[in-house]
Parts: sequence; structure tokens; C-alpha cells
Amino acid sequence: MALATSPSPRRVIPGTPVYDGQAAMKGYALNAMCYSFNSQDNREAYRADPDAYCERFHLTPEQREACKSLNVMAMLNAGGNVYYLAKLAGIYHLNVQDIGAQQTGMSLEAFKAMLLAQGAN
Amino acid sequence: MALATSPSPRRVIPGTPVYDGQAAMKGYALNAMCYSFNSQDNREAYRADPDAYCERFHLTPEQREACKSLNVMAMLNAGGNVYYLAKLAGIYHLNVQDIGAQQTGMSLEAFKAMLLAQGAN
Amino acid sequence: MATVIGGYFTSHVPGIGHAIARGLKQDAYWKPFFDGLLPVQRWLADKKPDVAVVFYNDHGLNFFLDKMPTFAVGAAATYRNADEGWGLPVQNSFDGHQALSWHLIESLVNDEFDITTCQEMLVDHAVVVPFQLAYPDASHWPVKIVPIAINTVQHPLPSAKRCLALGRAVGKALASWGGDEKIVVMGTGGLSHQLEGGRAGFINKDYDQFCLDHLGPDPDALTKHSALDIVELAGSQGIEIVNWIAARGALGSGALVQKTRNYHIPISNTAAATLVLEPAA
Amino acid sequence: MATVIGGYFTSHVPGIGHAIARGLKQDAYWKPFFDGLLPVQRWLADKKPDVAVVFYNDHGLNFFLDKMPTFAVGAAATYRNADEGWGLPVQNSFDGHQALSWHLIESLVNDEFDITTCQEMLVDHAVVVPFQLAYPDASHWPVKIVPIAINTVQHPLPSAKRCLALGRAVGKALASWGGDEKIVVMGTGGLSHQLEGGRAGFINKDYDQFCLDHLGPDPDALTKHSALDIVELAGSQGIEIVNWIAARGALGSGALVQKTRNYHIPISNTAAATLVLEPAA
Ligand SMILES: [Fe+3]
Ligand SMILES: [Fe+3]
Repeated sequence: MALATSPSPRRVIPGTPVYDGQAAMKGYALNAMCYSFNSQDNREAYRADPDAYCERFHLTPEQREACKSLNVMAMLNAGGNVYYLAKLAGIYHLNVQDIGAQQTGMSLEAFKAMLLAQGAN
Repeated sequence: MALATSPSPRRVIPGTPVYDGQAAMKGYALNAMCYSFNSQDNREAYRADPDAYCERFHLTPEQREACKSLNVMAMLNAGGNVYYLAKLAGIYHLNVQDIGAQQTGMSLEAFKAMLLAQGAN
Repeated sequence: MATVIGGYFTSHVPGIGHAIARGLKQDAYWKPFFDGLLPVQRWLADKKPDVAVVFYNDHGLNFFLDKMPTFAVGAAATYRNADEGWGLPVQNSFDGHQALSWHLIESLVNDEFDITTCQEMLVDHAVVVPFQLAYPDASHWPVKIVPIAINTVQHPLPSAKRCLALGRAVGKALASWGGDEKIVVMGTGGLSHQLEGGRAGFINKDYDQFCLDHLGPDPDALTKHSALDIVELAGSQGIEIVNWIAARGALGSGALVQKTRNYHIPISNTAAATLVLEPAA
Repeated sequence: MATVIGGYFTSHVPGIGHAIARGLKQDAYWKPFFDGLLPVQRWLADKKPDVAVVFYNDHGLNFFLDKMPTFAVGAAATYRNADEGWGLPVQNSFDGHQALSWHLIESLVNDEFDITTCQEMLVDHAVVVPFQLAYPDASHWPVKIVPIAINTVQHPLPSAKRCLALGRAVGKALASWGGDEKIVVMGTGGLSHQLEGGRAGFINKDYDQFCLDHLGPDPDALTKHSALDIVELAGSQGIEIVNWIAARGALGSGALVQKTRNYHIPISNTAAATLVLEPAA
């Protein structure tokens, strides 16, 4: 049995991860962990011992490392879906501008200025 | 605001409860309790103290009474859905022929004979 | 290119699982049903499918009324069977075929089916029993599965017409799949039966024969009845025929040959049936 | 007969909830957006709707990847808001309108929409924020709701065309409803924004203006783009425009008047917009 693939090529949108089945197959454990962070108790348990919490959800080493380093791009590459990852970011009080700056390699001030500039022109 | 209703009349099929929205609006608590009986621990907790267990799921008095008396028709009238009720029946080792006999007012032997007879003709 | 070897249709009554657990296959009550599976076992042993696309209905194991999908498509790596509350022995897990699942999902959404995708999913007796019947000696399931669940629990139920269209869309997706697997399509449940209400024990041999006669050559004939018509004709659980109808749709529009057919009343409260349809050579 | 008073469309950025909690409405950063809501508040105070049908997308509060519906319709007696993990103050629950929910569900399944029915459902900021904006002084929500969630989380997403068809089917069902309620239709989310990837912070004023210009008079113009086209044009969360498109569909085919419109860049990472469309007299 050959490694079968879908006949339709995957659409590529520059700078834009599309959370399709291919991404989903990598990320289930990571996203399941992040979904659990809707609960305050779970957020506190994670803060208290991230390694043990990641272990409970059977994260891959790549996913653990991405979480540990709070590297959003690495989390995305490890199958994270931004809707759930946002809850992990929330634990560290990182808002969408903080993670925008991190992913684009800008300073927070530069990222905010870029957003404001789009309103001006 | 008048008590609004759907314009389409409800289809009546003799002897056959149709589990539509009208039924669903009555039965959520009862069905939620029965769904919990997929777990052995929960089945044991129910057996140990049915009243406390019904209380936990906020059953209506009508639903509690139906459960207590193991009266399937009363459970259906109280909004029970047979797919979930079957799990409550299972706690008492009542199979689908036992509850068939109960609902039709036949003896178990007569109900089984009725089923066999339908194969014969 | 992948090949669809044909369709295997059978009842999935939980009592069958109990009978297997208790070693009752040769018992006079059960033998006429179990014997009907022998040709299915031989057919599968001959054809050796790699994957099964299984149309079935959940009975309150994986889905509750808080989130009740009309159509749910599995996309899990593994599907566990679990305790349903009646003492059925829990069976082995199934391996999923995730790449094929996602291919079907992409194609179905593109064709305007508003499916629910399930990356984690427990499968109940409606999936497990047909495999116990088909592979009685298996120490592990020899096929990967893609389970597709159709709502038969909470009305309004999808019409037979919509279920046939779903199946046809699955068939179209299978035809465009780039793998080289051999695929069997399965439809489980039915035939006529009713568990609840004053009409409990209702069976309708005429309607069942109509379904068995027309499913292969003229499945559209089964879609002239609405879901509530079918509830009236086949009993409230007889509506499970929609799983057969959807599976039939996935076999496409080519001519089919009936490889085996069995019909027996009663198994538990149910008119039990088994059918294999194969593409004409 | 029930009356549809019109459609209220707005962004639902969580940051809006934070700004309200911190009393920042008059802050220079926030004022251009919040001021855009004043005409909406007056319009609702004037029209006094009894029920809101709310098209929105869940952000990982009620739905997880184990059971991800394309379209989910609420049928609950009560919808609770809950902790989403970011410190947003939990808002009051909403009363459901169960009879209307089931009427919509019956009609949608009859029209071959394969919805998931939700008899229990948590509603997140995408439902709550638009009500905080519309009824800033409410001690309890003055309308009952029927929430309809559209998948924007797990691709494949439904197309704009399918979402418009869903909305039109809801509009048809509202037209056949026997009650005498005044109904407001809501679409929440957007406009262009993207949170993840190297293009985080992406905004597309031209596409947003195209949407705002055409939504009322020519919603079909918005369906020439596929879901992935819209992700490219509007950013990966800009796809939330499908909630607006579906809500627009529910307003039917009659002419609409634009009562108010506001567009402001940025609120948080988002091009924020507010729009009210009303049936022409
Ligand atoms: Fe069944
Ligand atoms: Fe959003």
C-alpha cells in the first residue's frame, strides 16, 4: 500500500498557515492541552508545572519545546491552531499584538505602529 | 409576545413517539443523566442512591418518578429518548424485549412469541 | 488508483454481540442469521480490502444532545470502542486512515455537505458488531476505517434523499483518491424494528423486501419516502436503513451484482439482514 | 406574523471587552470605534427587537476538534458565557428561544443543511461583545437569542456561497414562523485581520470596503471568492466575514437601506466595522 495522498495540491498563501487536515494531524495533543486552558484551575496547574502538564496531554518533544520557549511560530509548526494557542498565550498575558510582534520579528512598538499606519493611508 | 408555534403540524405515527424538538425540550436532564451511564462508576452510583443521582442531574419530579418505577412509557412521556434510556434499562438488566413487553402490556413470553410469529408468516 | 471492492451491509443489533460473547452462533435461534455471514467472510477473505468506509449511527456513546451532528466524519488516528452500559465486551480499537478521512472531508465540504469533523471518536456496537461478524477470528482488525455517522437519534433526521446524496459524494471522493487501497463500503443497522412506544416490536417484512430488492439496482426508489415515512414504514429504529442507503450511494452509478443476501426475523426485536453488492465485472 | 427589523453587523474583537471592562470608551484609541455604535444603540432602542438570531464563530470555548461542526444551531433554554482564558469578565447568560430554534432546525434540515443541533452551548466573546456594544447599560439582555455558529477554526471551511445559502434558508424559515416577535439578525466578527504566521497584522482596506459596499445591495458579489480566497484577501481571521454574509442572507431578497456604517483601523489587530441594514419601507 503506497503512501496515498490527496490529488488536489495544497494552496499556499504566503505568511499564512492554513489549518487544514495536514496541520490537524500533527497538532491534536497540543490543541487539546490548550483547549483545557478555558479552566482557571488548569491554567494554574500548567503554570505550576508545565512539564507535568504537557506530559498529561502526551505532547511531542517538538510541542513541549515550542510551549516552553513560548515561540508561537514553533507552536504553529508543531500543529498548533491559533484559536487554542491563544489560550496558552493568555496564561502569560501575551495578547495578539505581543504574538504578532514575535511572529513578524518586529518590536511591539513597531508592530503597533504598523497597524496604526494601515489606518492612516 | 404571543406563545409562538411552528406553522407545520406535528406528524402523528400511532404508537410511535417521534423524538423531535418538542420532546427534546422536556427531556434534556433525564437524557443527560442516562448518557452518564456509559460509565460503570456512574451506574454504580445510581444503583447505590437513585434519588441523589437524579438530584445531581436536576431531574423533574415526573422524571424521577418514571425512573423510580422503571416505567419506560412514563420515561418517554417525560422527554426520555430511547437511545439514552436504554442505558438506564441496562442497569437493571432489562433488554429491549423486556421493555417491549412492558410498553405493549404483554408478558415477556407473549412479546417474544409475537416477534417469532412475524418471521413465520 | 484505489478500488472500491463493493458494499457490505448488515444489521448491528447489540444482542449479536452478546450472542458472540456467549458462543451462541450455532444455537437454533441465532444460526439462521450467523450462517448468512459465511459468504461475507469468504468474500472479504478473497478481496482483502485495506480500508472500510463505514456508514452507521451512534447510539449515545460518542454523541449527546449537546452537540448532535446530522453527518459526522471521523478523522482520528485511532477509534476506541467503549462501554455502552449493557455489558458488551469492549472490542479492539480500529486504526484510522487519516489521510483518506481528510480527503473525504475536503471533497464533502466542497460539495456543500455541512459535516462535523471528529478528530477523536468512540465507536459503538454499530461499527464493532459488523466487524465481529465479518472477521470472527481476527486478533486485530485487518482494515483501517473511516467512520461516517448519520443522526438517527434527534429529529429532524436527514432525509433518505440527502443520505443517498452524501453517499454519492463520498463515492465521488473515493474515485478521486490517489492511493492504491482496496476499499470496502459498509452500511450498518436495520432493517425494520422499533424499541419504544406502543408499537414496540413492530416489523415490516414488505418494506424490508422492497429495500433489499431496490437498494442495488434502483436506490433512488428508497428516497421517495421522507424520514418520517420511513419511521412509519420501518419503525423508529428501522430508520437505520439510511446508513445502507448512504453506503449504497458510495458505490457509484455502475451496475452492481448481488453476491449474497440473507433476511431473518427476528434477531432480538429486529428483522435482520445481510447483503453484499459488488461492481459488475 | 414575526417581523425581521433588520441586520446588525459588528466586529467582536476580545480587546473590545477589555476596553469596556477598563472604561476606555472615550479613550482616543477606542472612541472612533465605540462612537460608531451610538446609532446602533438608538436604532435598537427604537425598534425594540424581542429575539436575535446571531451568526458568529466559536473561538475554542464550546467546540473542540473532536466534534467540529460546519454549522451549529443552538436549541438551548439558556446560553452561558464562560471563561475563555484571557481574563474577560464573564457576562450575563442569554435566554434562548427554543421554539424558534426548533422551527429553524426543522426548516434547515428539510432544506438539506446538515447542521449540528446544540441543546447546551456556551457562547464566547463573539456573541457577548456585540451585545455589550448594543446594550451598554443593560442589567440583563433584553432579547432572547438563537445562536448559529459557523466553523472558522478547522479547514476546510464552508464557502461564502454556502454560508449565504444557509442565511437565506434561515430567512425563509423566519418568514414562515408563526410568532409575532420582532427579530434582529446579527453577524459578528471581521473585518480583515490575521493573528498567526509571518503575515500577522495583515489588514486589507480595499477588500473590506468591497464587502461593506456590496453586502446590502449585492451579497452574491461576496461569494465569488472561495474560503481560501477570502483567507488570502482578508487574513486568516478575516474569514469571519462569512458570519456577516450568512446574516445578510437571512434578511431576504428585498431592498435594504443602510442605517449606519463605521469603519476604523485598527482595533487591536483588526479593521473594525459596524453596519446596520434595514428593510426598505
Ligand atoms: Fe441500531
Ligand atoms: Fe473572532
